[in-house]
Amino acid sequence: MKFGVVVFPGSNCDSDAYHVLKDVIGVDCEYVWHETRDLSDFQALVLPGGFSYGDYLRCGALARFSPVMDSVYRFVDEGKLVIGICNGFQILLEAGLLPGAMLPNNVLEFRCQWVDLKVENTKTPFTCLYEPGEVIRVPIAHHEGNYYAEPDVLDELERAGRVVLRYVDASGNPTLEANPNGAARNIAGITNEKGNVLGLMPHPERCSESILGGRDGRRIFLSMIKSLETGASLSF
Amino acid sequence: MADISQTAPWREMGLRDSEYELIKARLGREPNYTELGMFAVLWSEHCAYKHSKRLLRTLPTKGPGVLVGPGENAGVVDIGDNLACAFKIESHNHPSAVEPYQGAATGIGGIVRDILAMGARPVVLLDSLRFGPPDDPKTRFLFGGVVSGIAGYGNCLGIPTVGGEVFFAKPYAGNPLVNVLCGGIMKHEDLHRGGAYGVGNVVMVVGHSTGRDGIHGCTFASDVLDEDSESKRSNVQVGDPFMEKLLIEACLEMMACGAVVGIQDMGAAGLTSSCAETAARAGTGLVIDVGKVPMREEGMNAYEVMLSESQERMLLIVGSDKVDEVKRIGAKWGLHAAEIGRVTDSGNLEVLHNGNLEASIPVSLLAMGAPEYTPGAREPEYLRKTRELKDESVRTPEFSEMKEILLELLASPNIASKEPVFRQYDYMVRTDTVEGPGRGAAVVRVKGTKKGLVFTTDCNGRLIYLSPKSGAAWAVTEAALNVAVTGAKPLAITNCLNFGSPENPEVFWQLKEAVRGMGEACQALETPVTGGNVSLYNESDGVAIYPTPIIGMLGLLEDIEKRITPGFKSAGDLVAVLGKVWGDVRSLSGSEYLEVVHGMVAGDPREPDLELARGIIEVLNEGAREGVFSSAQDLSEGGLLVALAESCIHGEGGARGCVMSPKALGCGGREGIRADAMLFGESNTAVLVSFPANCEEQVSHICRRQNVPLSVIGRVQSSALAVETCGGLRVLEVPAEEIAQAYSRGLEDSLKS
Amino acid sequence: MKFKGTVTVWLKEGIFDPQGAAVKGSLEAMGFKEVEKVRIGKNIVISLEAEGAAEAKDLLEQMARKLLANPVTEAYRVHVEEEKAGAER
Amino acid sequence: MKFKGTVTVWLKEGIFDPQGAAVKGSLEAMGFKEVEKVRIGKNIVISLEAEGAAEAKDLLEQMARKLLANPVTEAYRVHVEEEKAGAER
Ligand SMILES: Nc1ncnc2c1ncn2[C@@H]1O[C@H](COP(=O)(O)OP(=O)(O)O)[C@@H](O)[C@H]1O
Ligand SMILES: [Mg+2]
Repeated sequence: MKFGVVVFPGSNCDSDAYHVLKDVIGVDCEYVWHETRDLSDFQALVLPGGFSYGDYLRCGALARFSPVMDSVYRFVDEGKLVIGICNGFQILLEAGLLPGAMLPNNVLEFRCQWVDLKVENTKTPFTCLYEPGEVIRVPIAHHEGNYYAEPDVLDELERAGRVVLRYVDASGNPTLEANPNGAARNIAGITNEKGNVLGLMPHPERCSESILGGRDGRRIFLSMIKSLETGASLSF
Repeated sequence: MADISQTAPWREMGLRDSEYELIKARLGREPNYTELGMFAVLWSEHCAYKHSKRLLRTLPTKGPGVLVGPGENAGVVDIGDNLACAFKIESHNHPSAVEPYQGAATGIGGIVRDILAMGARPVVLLDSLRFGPPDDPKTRFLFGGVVSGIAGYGNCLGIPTVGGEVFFAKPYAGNPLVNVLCGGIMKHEDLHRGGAYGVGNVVMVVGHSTGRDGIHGCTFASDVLDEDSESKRSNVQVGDPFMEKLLIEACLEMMACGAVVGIQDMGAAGLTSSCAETAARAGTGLVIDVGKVPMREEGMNAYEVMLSESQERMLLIVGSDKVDEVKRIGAKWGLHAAEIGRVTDSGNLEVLHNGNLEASIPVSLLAMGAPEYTPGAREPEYLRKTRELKDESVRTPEFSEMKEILLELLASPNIASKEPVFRQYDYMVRTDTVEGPGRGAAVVRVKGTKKGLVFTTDCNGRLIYLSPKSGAAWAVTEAALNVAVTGAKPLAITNCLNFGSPENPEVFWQLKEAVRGMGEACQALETPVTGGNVSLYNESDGVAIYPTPIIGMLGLLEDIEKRITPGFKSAGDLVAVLGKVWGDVRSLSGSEYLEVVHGMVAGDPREPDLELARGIIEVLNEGAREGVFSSAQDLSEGGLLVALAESCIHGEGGARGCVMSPKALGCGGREGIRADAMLFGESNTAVLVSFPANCEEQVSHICRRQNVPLSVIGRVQSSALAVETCGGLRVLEVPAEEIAQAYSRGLEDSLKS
Repeated sequence: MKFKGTVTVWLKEGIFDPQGAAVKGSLEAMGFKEVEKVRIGKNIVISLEAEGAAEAKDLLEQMARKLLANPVTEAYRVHVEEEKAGAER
Repeated sequence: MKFKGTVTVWLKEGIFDPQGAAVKGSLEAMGFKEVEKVRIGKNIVISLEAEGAAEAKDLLEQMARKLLANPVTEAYRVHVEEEKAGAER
């Protein structure tokens, strides 16, 4: 089993994701330069955080036209796992692999802080190791994380259990105060219809070791590994 | 072009008549216009340190760990395991005063390239900021722009901004300070230097194209701010952080493949300074053709290309057989990597434009020939007044007022939490930030080792204003104690001397005294100066800023798991002061308390007790190794009571309060002791610690060995901060929530009101 | 022939524009009580070479559709004019 | 009367526009070889109440000068039209 961490020219959380996968968890992992077209070596891909092309124009808008993205579409079609973290999420939205779009944070500022998240669906390949309804602590760091989609799209996401992570308060309620960026319905992470693509604004790779103040994020990666190992059904 | 000696264009360029005469004499001829421009930028105060060089030479710069001292792009310090840390602080004050967002952003860009030039990967940033009063609309504009500029640029680079300072005071109203520190890590063998070595080697420009932006930026930085500054705005440079990120990755790759003989960032004075300095360091010459420099605007002449301060560019000296490799890496990252000339043995910087010789100047004259000035120095008038601080000049508040005072101090923007600032910075990227902003000095792990690097910036301009020598010594001492409370050993400093016009004898006296105080403290604490930056002419409308020599300090934790943190850990732990708390009116000199509560900026701060400070550092180091301390916190703005409050704020679980009695500090009987000075006095060489009661013997043993007074002053409790008098009377009790509220809302509230 | 195209991109009606709201707030605080609504969009000016205005417009439409605007949240309008030699924008 | 003002703000000539440069690069990579230059500015649409067009324009000029444009790096232009009732944008 091999993970690929895609490196766009302005990615800056690529080495963080790589470190967690390779050094902390110990799974096979390689960097994938954005001009690469052959992804056949990999079972899972990470689109890491950062500022892929300076985030000029719109976050993720320019990265979507990187050569690697053609292959990412195919990769997704084949049912392999793709996780887009922060800027990676924004790229997935721009690429149409996930529905909706990102607006600037309603606080009009970059926000770097810890947030509480509720794991709303534990039947995905990314969350199968969490307890249903578990509240976890994970950092965010973004300027455009205000998730937007048309109401009917949101309803469909909710209905199909595709809202996987939500900003909540310490007791698990999706309150206004717990929402750091104005995201529709406190949405922090969603999957595609098939369930093999997860986009999330929070950074699980920043909380996978206790020395960094918590390790709630580690199980996202461990869940992916487990699903790949057991070949568990990728849809739910 | 008209005869140069008739039109005297050097005056506009910022050169004195005498300097022009010197150039003419040393050159043996009249310089042409391009040459004159090159002299003007390199002989500006910003580049040539004309007024400060003599003083800087007096600073201690050597130490066993110093691999590279001042003179290169950044200092480099050994951190063991065959690793080294490059670090340096730099100012971008004037550009930020005029265009705060871009000024601050390009300030980050510049210091990052300095660290990159040493061969290190930049891994941390700290920002040290000074503004006018927060209720001034101009301050809000500057503050907002500067903070978002740092965020906009630094976040994009993926270099965490892990710490810094923000301080508000009137003298900075027209002239804010924006100082940025960058630290980087490298293996010893990756160390690079900014020298144009090897005759025949190729000179290359890597990174952004060159435009007309920022021409004469460093001359601008060497002038006072006035109404004209607005019109000098064409000097504004726009940062492109994405390009800088590419530049970092590309240059590291170019260096890793062994192609790079010498490397230098292009900061102030662009191509002129990078060419002159690299050649001067190597004792060589250069011939370059500016026609080969990638340009973004049409019709640029040699003068413009040589003086442009377009951002995100590096100068590389490359072995001729490696040029293709460098070009290949440049192309991979989508960057220009252009061959523009060669290293020669002529000792001259020869500038061609499409083959025509436009300038030819000995590099030694250009880079090192600027005159040095020792202006007159005179003790400032105002000191006679400010030194007068008598017991009776400050009313001692009743105990019933102390709670309000404490909350007022906690909410004071200089003490309150800076979270509204640092939450805009990505301080976690790279997953090495173990103690981020808001928790004292920053602690960053070094992956692959057990080590941690500790960074802090410190300087209280108010103290320097009242006594430049002891104030500067305090800045060093505070930085060292800040580092040491994590359990780390202070290794070395970098500094940025922000002062007014050196041509004013009172300002020059401040500068001289401050350098003396800094030097003595660095000597005593064995933290050599490895580099820094001088920013003079920080004045507006005839008002100079508080003299502000900002200290950036690097410390090393041998075992990051054994670090000490600022918050209380468990109820019942003993709370103690290591060192000495004066408790008299003099210790209120320049304190936040005196300004906020009594509206006074006065007093004559004592010098720090450096011998004692050394002892305290030893105690903390030893205590950390032995794991005896539960928490440690230095005393700075707000004094002992604010330090206690901070330990409560950072306290864990059921340890968010404490009860203390100043008895052990000797409050009874001693002459001149006052409650407010005991609680809020600042010039104390002391830190606050807590430890389990059963460690008391061990702690006092360590303290005795280091000759450090230990005074147990109280106990950690669950949820309130209380003070008892010597007689055991409870005179103050503040619930933890009230403390946390005041502290967390203070800054935002003061910017809003 | 040279053309100057302007692609104006704005947030669709119905999508809250926090930046616009913040600017409105600031304008009000500065005493501009007359302001009823503020919306902030992008103005992308593209100089390009084309056979004629129709081709230029077509190219710009394509750029807008594919890259310059995000169809989920944004609407756009394209405007083309011939570049006058040496004209200052 | 109601007016719709548009303040267009752009980076002064000679000031580098990294955003525009990056977008140009992407457009080229996408095959739009015809593009010679891209500059990105802001388009601020303000609905306001005023006595007449002249007053509206004057107010907008003031807003632009004081807040909407940064005189150090940006230039602006103001355009006013009467708001047609019920008109989109
Ligand atoms: N501009 C800033 N950027 C990042 N962090 C900051 C900034 N200002 C203050 N901080 C952080 O807030 C905390 C308190 O600041 P200060 O009181 O100056 O620190 P200290 O007591 O450690 O000298 C420190 O951890 C510092 O790093
Ligand atoms: Mg401090």
